[in-house]
Amino acid sequence: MKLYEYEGKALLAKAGIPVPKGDVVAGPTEAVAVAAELGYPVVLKSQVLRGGRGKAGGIRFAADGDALVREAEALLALSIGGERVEKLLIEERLTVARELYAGITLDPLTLLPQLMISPSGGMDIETVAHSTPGKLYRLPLDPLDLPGLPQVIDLVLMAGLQGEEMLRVAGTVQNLIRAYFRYEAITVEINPLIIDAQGRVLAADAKLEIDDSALGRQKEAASFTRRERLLDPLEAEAKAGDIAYVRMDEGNVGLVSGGAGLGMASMDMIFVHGGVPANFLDLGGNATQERTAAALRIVLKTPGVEGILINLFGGINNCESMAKGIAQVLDALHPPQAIVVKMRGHSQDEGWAILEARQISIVKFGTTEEAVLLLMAKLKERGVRGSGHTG
Amino acid sequence: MKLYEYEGKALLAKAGIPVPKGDVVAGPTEAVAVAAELGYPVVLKSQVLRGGRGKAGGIRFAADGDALVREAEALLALSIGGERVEKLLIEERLTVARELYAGITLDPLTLLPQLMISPSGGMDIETVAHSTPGKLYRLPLDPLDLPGLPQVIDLVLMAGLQGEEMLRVAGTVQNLIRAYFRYEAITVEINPLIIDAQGRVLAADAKLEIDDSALGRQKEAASFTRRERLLDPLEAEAKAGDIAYVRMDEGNVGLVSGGAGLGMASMDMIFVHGGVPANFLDLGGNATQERTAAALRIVLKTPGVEGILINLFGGINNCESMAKGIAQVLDALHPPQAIVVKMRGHSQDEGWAILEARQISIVKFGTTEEAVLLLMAKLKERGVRGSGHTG
Amino acid sequence: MAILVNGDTRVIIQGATGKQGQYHTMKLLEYHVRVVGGVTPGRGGAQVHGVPVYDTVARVMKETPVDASMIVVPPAGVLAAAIDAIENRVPLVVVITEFVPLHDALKIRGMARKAGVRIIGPNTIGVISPGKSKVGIMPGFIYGEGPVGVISRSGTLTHEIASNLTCQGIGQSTCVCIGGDMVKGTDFVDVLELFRSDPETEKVILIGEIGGAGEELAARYLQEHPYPKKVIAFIAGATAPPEKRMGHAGAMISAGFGTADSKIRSLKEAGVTVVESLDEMIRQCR
Amino acid sequence: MAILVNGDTRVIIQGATGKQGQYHTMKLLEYHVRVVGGVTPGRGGAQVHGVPVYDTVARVMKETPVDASMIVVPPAGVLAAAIDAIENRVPLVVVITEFVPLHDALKIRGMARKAGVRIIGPNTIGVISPGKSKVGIMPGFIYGEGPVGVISRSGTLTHEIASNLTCQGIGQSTCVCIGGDMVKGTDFVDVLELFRSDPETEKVILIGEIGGAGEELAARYLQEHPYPKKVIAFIAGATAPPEKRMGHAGAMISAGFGTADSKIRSLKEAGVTVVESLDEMIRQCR
Repeated sequence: MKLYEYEGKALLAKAGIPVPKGDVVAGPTEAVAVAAELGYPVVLKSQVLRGGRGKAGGIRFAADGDALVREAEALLALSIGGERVEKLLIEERLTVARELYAGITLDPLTLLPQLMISPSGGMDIETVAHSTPGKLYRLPLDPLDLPGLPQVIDLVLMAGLQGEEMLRVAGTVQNLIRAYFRYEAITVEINPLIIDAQGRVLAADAKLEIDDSALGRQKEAASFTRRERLLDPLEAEAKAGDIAYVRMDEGNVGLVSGGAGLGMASMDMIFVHGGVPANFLDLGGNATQERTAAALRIVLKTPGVEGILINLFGGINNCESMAKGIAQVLDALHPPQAIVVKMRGHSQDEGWAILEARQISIVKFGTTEEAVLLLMAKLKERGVRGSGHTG
Repeated sequence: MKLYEYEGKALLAKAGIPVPKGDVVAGPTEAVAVAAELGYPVVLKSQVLRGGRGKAGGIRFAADGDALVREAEALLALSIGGERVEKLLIEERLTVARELYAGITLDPLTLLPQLMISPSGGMDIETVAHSTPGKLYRLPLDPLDLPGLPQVIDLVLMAGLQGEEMLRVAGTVQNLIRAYFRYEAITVEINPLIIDAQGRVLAADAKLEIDDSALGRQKEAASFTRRERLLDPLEAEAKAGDIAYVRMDEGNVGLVSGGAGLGMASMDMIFVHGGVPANFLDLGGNATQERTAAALRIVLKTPGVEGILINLFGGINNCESMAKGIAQVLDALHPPQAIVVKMRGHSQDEGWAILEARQISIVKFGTTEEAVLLLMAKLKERGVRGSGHTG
Repeated sequence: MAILVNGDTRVIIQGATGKQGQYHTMKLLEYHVRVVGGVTPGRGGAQVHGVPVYDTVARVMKETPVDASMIVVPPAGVLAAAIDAIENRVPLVVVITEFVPLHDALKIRGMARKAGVRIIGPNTIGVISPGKSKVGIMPGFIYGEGPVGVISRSGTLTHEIASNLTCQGIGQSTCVCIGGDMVKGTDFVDVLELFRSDPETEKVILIGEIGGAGEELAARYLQEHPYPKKVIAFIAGATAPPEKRMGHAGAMISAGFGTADSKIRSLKEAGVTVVESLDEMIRQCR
Repeated sequence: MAILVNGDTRVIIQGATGKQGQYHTMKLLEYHVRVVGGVTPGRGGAQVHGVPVYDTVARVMKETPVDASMIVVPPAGVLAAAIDAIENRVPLVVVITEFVPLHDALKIRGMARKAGVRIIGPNTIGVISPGKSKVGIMPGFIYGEGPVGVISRSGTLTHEIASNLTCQGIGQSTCVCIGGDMVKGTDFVDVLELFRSDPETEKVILIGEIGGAGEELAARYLQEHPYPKKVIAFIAGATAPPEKRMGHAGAMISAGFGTADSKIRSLKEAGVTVVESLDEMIRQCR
C-alpha cells in the first residue's frame, strides 16, 4: 500500500522524525485556515500516489491568502499522471540550507533492506545511483541485528556531515530505520531530507509503501482509507473479490489464469502468436467456484475482449469446482466471445465433463502454447485481426 | 522500584495478560461503589509492598455491602510487616479450577533472566524450588534471542497442561516475557496464575520490581507515586539527597563511607571490634562538599550514635572537597560524638590539613580496622559500653 | 537420489489440523510420503488421517527424527511455525503459505541462515521428486520420473512445464518451486548448486519471471562456476507492462532492474539456452 | 606482563569530552597511559588535553589500533557506546558508569560474548597494573607494583586493600574491580583464570560481598580446577541485615542465597584462606 505524503509524514513523525508544520486540506477555505495558523508564505503540495509531481507543476507557493486560494483552486483542477489531485498538503515554507537523501528499500541482490544516504538530496535516487554512485552510501540492515547509532553515524559522516548537524541527521536516520521495521514498510524514502537555515533537520517529503500482507496488524496504515473509485471500475471489482487483475489498454485477448507465473507466461504466448492481452488475471491460491465465476465475469466485461484463454491447474484448487464456476457464467450470459480452456490437475475428469457438456474447447493434455494457438485460430475464423506483433 | 499489586496488574494488563476485574480504593465508600459494578461476592486485597499478606489476614471476602464495609474498615486499620494498609484492591471473586506459578527473575548463576513455571501455584516459589524442584520448570531468556511461542509451549506442556488451556497459558507466559523486557523488570511474578471454572486464564496476583536505573525511560512505572513518609524520616532525607542510607536499630556507631563495599566492610569491622553499627551509608560516586556534609548531618541525627567513622577515598571524589563538607558540619554543629576520619586519595594533603585544623582524629596511612580500633578506644575512654559482640 | 527429498524423507506438516493441512496430509499419504507427524499447538494428541498430531516440533522430535517440514498455517502464524522448525534444526522447511508478511520472511530467512536450515518459499507449491516423495501441494500424477531438474518461481508454471514434459514422456528428477515472493529462503543459485552434483539430473530447466534479481544472480553463478549440465531457461512476463504488479509479490519491475531483457541477456551471456515459448522448452529437453 | 593492561595497551576514552571524561583523560595521561583517542559523537575533530576526539570508535580505528576502551558516558548513553566498541571488536571494554539500566547491561553482556569482547563492569573503577598502565579512575599513587593480584566487586575496597598493601610495602600485579552490579561482563572466575598463568602474580586476593553468586562460582571453579597460587578472600557485609539493599545493586541478599555464610563456607571448602578482617588480609599477603 503506497501512502500519500501526508500519511507518510504522520507515520514518520510518530517515529520521531521531524516534519514541517502543516495539514492536509480538500479545498481553498480549509487551506486558508491552515495557513492562518502557519503564517505566510506557505507551500501547497498536491497529494498524489504517482511520481512526477514537481515536473507536472504540482507544488506551488503562496505569499498571501489570495495567492493561496488561486493556487489551491488551480492544483485541485489538476491531474498528475492520470491521477486527479483531490487533497493538498499546506505547509510552512522552509529556508533550505542543505538537501540530503535518506531511504530504505529491499536490495534484490542481498534480499536485505538497504539503508541509502546521499548528500545529493532532491534528485531521483536512481539517477544518483547511476550517474554518481560514489555519492550514494549504503548499509545493509539485518532485521535480527539492526545497526546502532555509531554505525549510522559512520555512514552519515561519509556523506560529509559534521558536528551537531551530523548528530541530528544520524538520529533522524536511526528513527527512519525504526519506522521501516515498525511499520513493515517495503520502501521508505525522505527526499529531500532538509537542513534548514536554523539547522533543523526536517523530512520535506515522505514516500512510504507498506507491505499489504502486514495491513492486518499495521492498524495505523490500515486506517488510511482509499477510495476505490481511483481505480478502474473493473480493477475495483477484482480487488473487492481479492482477485489480482491488471487491465491493459487496446488488448483483444482476455485471460483467466491460476497463478501469476502461468498468467504472465500465457500473456507472453498470446503476444508471441499475434494477440494482444487485454488483461492480466491471477485467481491465486483459493479458486473456488464463486471466485472463478467472478473472474470470468470481469474478463468478459473487459472492453475489447474478443477471445478468452482460461488457463488453470487443479493443484491447490480443484478442477471440478473451477469448471462449475465457468459453467455458471456461460449458462447465465451465453457470451459471444471465443473461449478456450486449458485445465488439468486434481478432479480433472469431472471438470472436463462439465465443460464438454457446454461445448467449450478444452486443451486437456496440450501446452499453454497449444491453447493459445487454438484460441488464435478461432479468432481468425471469426475474422479478428491480430496486432501484427510477432514477439 | 517494587510495585503494588494493582500497579503491577495495570502493567500486565497492558502487556495483554488478563487480570480479574476490579479497582483500587482508599476507603469503604469507594469499595462499595466498585463492588456495585463488579457484583458480589468480591475480594478485598490489602495493598502492601512487603510479603506475608495472606498469613497476616490481609485478604478478605465480602458477600454483600455490609460485609464489605466491615472488612474494608478492618483491613484499613491493619499493618502488615510494619507497613500500614492504605489501599485496597477490590476484585471479582474467582472460582479457581487450577493454580499455577509463572515468574521471571535474574538467575545469579547464569546472569540471565530465567522464566519459571510451576503447576504448584499459590505456594512460595522458593519453597517449591527447595522441596519439589522437579515441579519447577525453567527456561533461560537470552535478551538478544527471546524464545518463540513453541518454546514456551514446550515448557507449559511439561507443567502438565494441554489443549486450549495450555495454549492460553502459553500465550499469557509469552506476554509475561514481553512485559519483563518492555517494563525493564528485575522480577515479575504471577502467583497464582489462575485457570478459573470457565477456563479463563487470569493473573490473580502480580509482583513486579522495576529497575530503578530505568525509571528515566519507563514513564508508566515512574508515574506511580510513592509517599516518602512510608520511609523512616532519616531514610527519606537521605533518599532526597540521593544518598544510600539504611538505618539499623540499637546501633551506637555511625558510619559515613564512600563506596558500598567499603561501607559494608567498615560495618563488619565495627561489629568485630565490639561496636554495633547504627547505619549503613554510601556516598557513592559523586561525594561533593555538599553531599558529604548532608551525609554527616544525617548520621549525627541517627538515634543512639555515640561515635562516627568517616571512611572515604578520593578516587572519583576529591579529599579536599569531602574534608570541607565535614568541616562545615563540625563548625556549625560542634557535635559531641567521637569522630574518626580515614581518608586518602586525590588531594589528600589538602583534605588532611582542613581536618587537622579542627583537631579531628585522622587515620592517614592506616587501615579501616585501625580506624575502627581508634574509634572504639575513644568510645571506651568516654565510658560507652560495647555491645558485647566479638564477631 | 534426486535432490532435497526422496523416499526416505521423514516429513511433518505444520498446520496439519487445518482444512488445507488435512487435505494435503491425505495427498502426501496417497503419494506414499513418510509423514511422521502433524504439528498444531493446542492439538497435541489428535490424529489427521492416522497421522499423530503434536503441540510443537520439539514434541515430534522426541518420538522420531524429522527431515523436512511443510508449513501450511495461515500467514499470521507462519513466523512462529518457522521459528519452531528452525530452532529445532529441521533441515528442510517448505513454507507453502501465500501472503506471508515481508518482514516475517526477512526474519525467517535470517534465522534459518544462522541455524543452517534450508527454507523453501514462502508462497511455493513445494518440492517433488516424482515417484519418490514430495513436500508440497502439487498434484503428484502430472509429474513423471526422469532426468530433468526444474527450478521455478511460479507454482503453476512448474505444473505447466512438468505436465507438458510428462505428456511428452520426459520425466523430472526433482522440481523445486522456490516461490513467488521477493524474499525467499532458497534462490535459483542454491538449487543449481544442488543439481550440479545430482547424478540423476541431466538437464536443468530454470523458469524465471520479471522482477527481482534471482535470474541475474543465477547467470552470474553459471558464468563464474562452469556448469556441467545443459541449462534451459524461460522468463515469464516479457510482455508485462512496467510498474504494474502481476500478482506475484516478487514480480514488480522497477526502474529498469529485473526486466525480462536484463534477465534474458545475462542468462544468454552465461551460456544458457533461453527459449521464447514453453513449447520450445519441451523441444530443447528432448 | 600483568593481566588485561600493560604499558603497551592503547586506550580510548568514550565520553572523553564530558566533565568526568576530561578529568580522567588527564589522569590517564599523568599515569603515562597510551591514550590514543577520545570518542564523542558529534565532537569529532576536537581535542581533550591534546588527545584527538573522534565521532565513533570506527573512526579512531581508521587511524590507530585500539586495545581497550574506557566508557565514562552517562547511563543512558552506555548501551550505544558499548555497542560501538563491541561492533568494532575492541578487545577490552571497561564500563565505569554507575546506574546502567539492568536490561542494557544484559544486552551488552550478551553482545560482547558473541563478539568475543571482554567487558569489565559496569559500575567499576576499572583495572590497574600498577606502574604500567590503567584503564580506570583509581588514583594511581595509592597502588604499588608487586606480586599480588586483586579481584574485587567494590571500588573503594580495591582502594582500601591496595593502599593498605602498598603502605606495607606489598605491591600488586594487577587490580581488577569487576564492578558492583548484578549483571557484569567479567566475574571472579574469569579473572582467576587470567591470574592463573600470569608469571608476575604470586598470590590472589578476592574481595567478595554479600549477594549474587560470583563468589560461590569462584569456589566451584577453584575446587574443580586446582589452582597453583594462594588465594585469600574476604567477604564484606557479613553483618548486613538481610533484605536490605546496601548501596551496591548486586548486594541484595534474598532467601538464603548469596549470604556471607554460603560464600565463606564454599570458599573455605575450595581451600581458600578466608579472612575475617582486612588487616588479617595484609598479614596473609606477607
